Amino acid sequence: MNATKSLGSNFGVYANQARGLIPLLVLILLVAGSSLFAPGMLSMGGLSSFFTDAAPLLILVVGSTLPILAGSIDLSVAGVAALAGVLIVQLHPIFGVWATPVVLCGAALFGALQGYVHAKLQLPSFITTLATLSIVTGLALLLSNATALPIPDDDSIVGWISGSLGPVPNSIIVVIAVTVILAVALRYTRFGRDLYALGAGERTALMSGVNTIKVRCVVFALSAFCAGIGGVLLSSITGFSSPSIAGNLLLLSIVGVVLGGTAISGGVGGLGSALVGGIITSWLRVITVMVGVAPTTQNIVFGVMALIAVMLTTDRAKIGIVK
Amino acid sequence: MASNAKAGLKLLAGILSATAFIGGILVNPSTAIAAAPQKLIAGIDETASEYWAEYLRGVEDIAQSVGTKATVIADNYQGDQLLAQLGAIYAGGCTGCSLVTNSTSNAYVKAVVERSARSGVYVVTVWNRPENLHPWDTGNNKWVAHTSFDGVESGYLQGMALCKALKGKGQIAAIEGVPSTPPAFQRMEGLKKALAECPGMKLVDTQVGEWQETKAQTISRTWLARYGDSLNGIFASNDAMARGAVAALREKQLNGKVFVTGSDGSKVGLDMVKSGDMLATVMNDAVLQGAISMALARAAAVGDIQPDKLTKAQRDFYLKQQLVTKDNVDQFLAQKANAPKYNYADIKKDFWKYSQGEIPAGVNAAK
Amino acid sequence: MANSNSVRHEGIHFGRSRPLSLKTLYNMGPVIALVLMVVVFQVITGSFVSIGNFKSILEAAAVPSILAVGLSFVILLGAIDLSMQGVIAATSMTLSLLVANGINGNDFGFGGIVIAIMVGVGFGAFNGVLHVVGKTPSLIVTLGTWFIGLGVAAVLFPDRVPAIHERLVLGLSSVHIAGLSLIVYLAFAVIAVAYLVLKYTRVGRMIYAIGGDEAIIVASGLPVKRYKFIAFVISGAIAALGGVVLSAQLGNGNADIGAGQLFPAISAAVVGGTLLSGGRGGALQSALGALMLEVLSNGLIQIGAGPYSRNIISGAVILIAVGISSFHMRRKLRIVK
Amino acid sequence: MSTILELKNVNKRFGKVVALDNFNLELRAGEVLGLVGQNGSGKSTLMKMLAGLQGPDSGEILLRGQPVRIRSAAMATSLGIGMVHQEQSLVPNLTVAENIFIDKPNDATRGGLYRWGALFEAARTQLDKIGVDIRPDALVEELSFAERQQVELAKVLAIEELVDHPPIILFDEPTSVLNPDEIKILFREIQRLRTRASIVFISHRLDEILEISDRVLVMTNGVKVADKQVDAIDRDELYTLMVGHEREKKEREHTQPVQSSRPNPRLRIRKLTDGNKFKNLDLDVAKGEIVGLVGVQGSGAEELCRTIFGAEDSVTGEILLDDVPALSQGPRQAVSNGIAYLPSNRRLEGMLAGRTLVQNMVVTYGLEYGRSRFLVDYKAEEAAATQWMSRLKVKATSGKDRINRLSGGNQQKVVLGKWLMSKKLKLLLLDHPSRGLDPGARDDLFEAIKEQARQGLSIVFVADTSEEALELADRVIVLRDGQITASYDLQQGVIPSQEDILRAMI
Repeated sequence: MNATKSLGSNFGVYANQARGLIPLLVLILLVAGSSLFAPGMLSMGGLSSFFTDAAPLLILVVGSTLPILAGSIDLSVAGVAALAGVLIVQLHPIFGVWATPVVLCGAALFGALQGYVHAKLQLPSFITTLATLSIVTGLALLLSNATALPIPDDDSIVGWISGSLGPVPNSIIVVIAVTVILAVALRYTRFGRDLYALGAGERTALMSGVNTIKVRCVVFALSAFCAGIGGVLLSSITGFSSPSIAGNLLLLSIVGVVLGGTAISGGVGGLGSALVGGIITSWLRVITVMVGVAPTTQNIVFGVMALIAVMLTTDRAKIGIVK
Repeated sequence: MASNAKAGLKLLAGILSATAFIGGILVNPSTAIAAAPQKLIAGIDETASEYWAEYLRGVEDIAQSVGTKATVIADNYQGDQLLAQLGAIYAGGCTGCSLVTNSTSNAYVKAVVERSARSGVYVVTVWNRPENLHPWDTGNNKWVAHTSFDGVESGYLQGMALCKALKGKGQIAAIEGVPSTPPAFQRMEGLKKALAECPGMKLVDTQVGEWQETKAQTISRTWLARYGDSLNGIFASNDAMARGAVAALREKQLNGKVFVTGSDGSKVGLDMVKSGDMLATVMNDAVLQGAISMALARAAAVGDIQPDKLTKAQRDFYLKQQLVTKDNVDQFLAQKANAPKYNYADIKKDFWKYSQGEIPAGVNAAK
Repeated sequence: MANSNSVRHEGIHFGRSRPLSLKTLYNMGPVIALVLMVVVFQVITGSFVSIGNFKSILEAAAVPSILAVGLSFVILLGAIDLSMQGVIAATSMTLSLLVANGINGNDFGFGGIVIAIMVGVGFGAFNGVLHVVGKTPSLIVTLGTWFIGLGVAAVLFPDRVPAIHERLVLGLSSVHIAGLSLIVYLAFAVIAVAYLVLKYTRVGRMIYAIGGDEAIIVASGLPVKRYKFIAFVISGAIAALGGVVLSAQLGNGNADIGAGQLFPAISAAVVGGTLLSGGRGGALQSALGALMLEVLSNGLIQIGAGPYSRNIISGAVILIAVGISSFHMRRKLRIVK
Repeated sequence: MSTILELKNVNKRFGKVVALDNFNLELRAGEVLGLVGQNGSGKSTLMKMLAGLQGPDSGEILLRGQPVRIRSAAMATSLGIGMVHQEQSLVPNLTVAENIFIDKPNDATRGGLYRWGALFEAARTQLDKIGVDIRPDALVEELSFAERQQVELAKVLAIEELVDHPPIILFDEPTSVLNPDEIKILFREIQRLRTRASIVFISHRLDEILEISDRVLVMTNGVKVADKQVDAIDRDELYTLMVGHEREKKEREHTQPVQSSRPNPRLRIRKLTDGNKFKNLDLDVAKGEIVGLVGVQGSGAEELCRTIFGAEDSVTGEILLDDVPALSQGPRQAVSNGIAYLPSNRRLEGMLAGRTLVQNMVVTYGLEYGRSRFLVDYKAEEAAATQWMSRLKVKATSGKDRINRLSGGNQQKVVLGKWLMSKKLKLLLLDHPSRGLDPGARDDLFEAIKEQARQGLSIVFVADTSEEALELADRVIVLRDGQITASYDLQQGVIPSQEDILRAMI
């Protein structure tokens, strides 16, 4: 431990700042390398469609970064995203255009509740959210009778999101907007400060008068809220809602968070780099196609590349014992 | 301590990247994305599946016969993955390319078609199509056609086979596929139709096996515990789940005694029909489906057909399928052993030679 | 998630010992819950309690309990192993292509099984090295190997499903003793061995110790890395064994065979009383948890709950079960992540 | 006496910091070597080196004349070098027996197979050696703190069995967390040991050093400044050598004469009960008064502070702060009531490890310096934090340093500063404030605390030793088994002797 500490001390603050840039470097290398094979990827159209497809994952990554910063984890995001999509269709008859905002608020409430159960009953977030995952998935299947339903054409919010501002898809604008707002909140509000304190040393935070339960609730509310947005984005891409629409986004979002240099143990990381991590992940998903390796190997390539990226991006100086 | 850890790290990263590199070399980079126009693209749900492997064989036959090689993308049943990969392929510009794909679920069909249409890619979809979307009303004629197999008929054929084997009397249970996919609920529809015609045969329970062997096995086990000998037949919506059911029966030495039906006509399915473990399956010729679909898309891309000039029956149709029982199983096994090699020229003579007619309205909406 | 318990015990003002009777009662929690479930289902269905049904529950619980037990070795460290489904897939394909099968001429018999298990060992070792030497969180390492495992299976997959003809393998599920397939007995064997290893060997005790307070073990100069590595290898090997058994049940290799095995296994471990924070619980608890979940799902099918509502109910039940069984541990200053 | 262990020109540096500078040391057979020095003087580094946790950059270590490289703690153990740590080094979820033999080969665990019966037997004999009656099969987490300390001792003494020659045993501030009884036991053990072992003993309590050791060695910044036989040196001399300057004899000066029986005291506690830790406790603390709590482990002193801070679980009774009910449900509520708490376990409950000094300072009250209650004003709060750090004489290059890199004393100051930053603080609770601090740092800290009292802040602290209580407090309160057994108002000139206090404690 001691050596590690002194190592951290030598570089001091600047090293830490530099560390934050590593995910970005990885991304640049990745893009540069792969676009040798598929230069078209960097064309306006290419990027615009890439980001359209990446948007849902990105917002999920940003969302699930928050609980991980607090040392918890939220496995229910993909389920919430799917349920949100389904509810938008189900609730449309009642709320009309307002279905989306209503659903998003609902998601936030659900998240808050989940955070409360986790923090108040002192159940590990892993198992709590695992259980809620199965609950929301069940709900989504039940409500939709497991069928894909078209998003009503007069749902102007989803409609707008599916559009684009010049070459820039509106969906990515939404993602960036949300990320910026959250990042500002993290930096300039009591919540942000408490969140990082929680991640750095929860017991100390508690003994310093931080309302850990409240912070947990907010954190999970936000992550569920982002998941909800993710569901909306997915629906806006497909024009449909389906209980299976979010698929394996859960695993990808975790990969994304970690590639963003956020320590699973909490306290270390930020939303900007989370976004970068998300982009890396989405890029890795299509890299096999760009480089043109056979589809049979795509899981291997994804796994290996992800591991390499993680090796490069995890900051070991700050993590004492790695679990 | 930290230092040697760092060293170990470098080593690891090195090893890993090496692996990745070799992994890349192993597989032919010839399919790498150059901005080659008129590329043939085939989207499949997974590589580790007999059905999709055969389907690809059909696609490759056509590709070879027109002197090229198909670009294959697998989406692992993730619609968003499919979209992202298509995006990557279209990025370099892909006007005049042709795509055949299953969009993993109804939810993604619209997105796939419109994305392709925008890039000037001709699409033929298989299996999944939402009820109210048709090639002629979406994707301004870049959506050439949609091909599928008649799930209602398949379910009906299986049901009647069971009825016949049970001499019109007995209890059966059904395992459904992923309920949101047309083949799943269509086959259940067909079963209901058969049940109506076979009053003596009772459906005691329906469970969702999501096309998966293992799930079907667990479900069947529970049934055997619950109904014991009073269960005479198991209706499985595909061969994989039928295999699961048979596996469960085998544990109780009941295989062959309790009748099991499936659909697809997979090798193992046929083998089990021959061995008597399975009563019947329905032959869906994946190779044929791949070949014809690819050919249609290609034809539109090179202008051999004008989609807007085609009739609805030519743009939204079922392919032929047949019930396989012990009596006729050998012929199909033979066909598996040496599948006919398709080529574009032959199919071009009559794309609809194997058509079983237009897909009727309403079948793609879950009841 | 990880550091929670090192925190819980350092505080000198907590963890006062409680009356033993109460303690044992707490440990009995899962058993009580199990009995309760059985009673409830019996009352509702009237037919739940029957030799036949119990047999089928055991059959169904065999594989999940094997997997949960394997996972426990890593969870006891306070780490996690998500690679299970990938390992199972890879194993299943390897096995079905090495023993007598319907695709190629191979017929390595028992050797094939051994090699298949070695594949699991390999994955476990890979996880171990990356986690221990690479100092990378187990969660993400094993997530990566999960994908790799699936990929390996995909690469190995021949054009058509490889049916297994090997008697040794098929026998596992077809040979019955006292109405139970060999798989059930195998499961019992695995549980027993795992229990003995964890209680009577240095490796086992060290796994507990590391879960209890890793920093101390490191400071004592004990080979922590070695023990962690071993734990991951064991976990991989047992996952592979699970793959073999699953393939035996199906009678053929399958690349999706592992689908949906991981999360139930984790839930089983936790519900049974093996804490994710490490150092608590063990093989018996995890196996018990697996049994509980199997009783639950079987019961829900018996009472005819729809497939979707089953998700909801089982999720709720898990939450409640864990909530109740850990309620007595709540403290103002307790940290749970 | 023959030399057992010898260090020759040993050097060790961390980055710019020199921990050991051409250090030489001789440890003779059967002697107790007292080692003193301020924090950061290199004591701990030396210990870690001997215990195999760190290697020297240069220089050599000779064990019985043979040069050795102690690569790991396990190797140190096998060489017969054992260390009693400042914090406990027991694994909570293992049995006592396992803990005793965890780092030693043993017949009962030969071949990696555990024969529990034999193991418990072996542990039993070790425990009997120090005459404690603890079940070897009990889980450590079920033991009381004191019991754990005894197990700790047994664990180290078990080294005797390993080696045929006398072992070397290092005690790193073992007494800082012990109560007088336990210290007696420990010293008895050490006396018993000196016949067949060599001992290095570190403590900040100079009297202890002088009492137990034959020879004392003083270190500052990695060099030996003195090496004397105990009879050739006295306490003040020792202090001067170690701190570098004369110890100014402070007169007990006080702001205003405060009577504990004031009509409306700042803090009023009635019938406070916390499970079986203490019952129906009454206590008043006046504005600007410093109350020192003295009591052995488990006397309820620490629990009292934690209860007032809302950190204990089952509490009943009444607490009034400025006549406002203030029985806090949790630390957060206590904080909003204007109560601050300096925990004894700094690493766990005091610092945000890995965060900077400023970040640690502002975590609780930073927003008081912002324009609004919700928005952070970095400039303002950083200015405030830096100002406080300089007021508390925190030695650090910049506020951007990570707190882990500071010495214990400076860390403690930062944690204290976190609370003092508040503008509306009423009551300050200090749980063993000087634990692990060297005399110099300790005096700084006490100065700061007195300063606060003069400002009118009420202070309750749990004293490490009775001298400490007498030095700092206006009123000393002695607890035993959750009851107040004595109360001395030093203001009224009632100065008890240490014997009085000790008698009240036990």
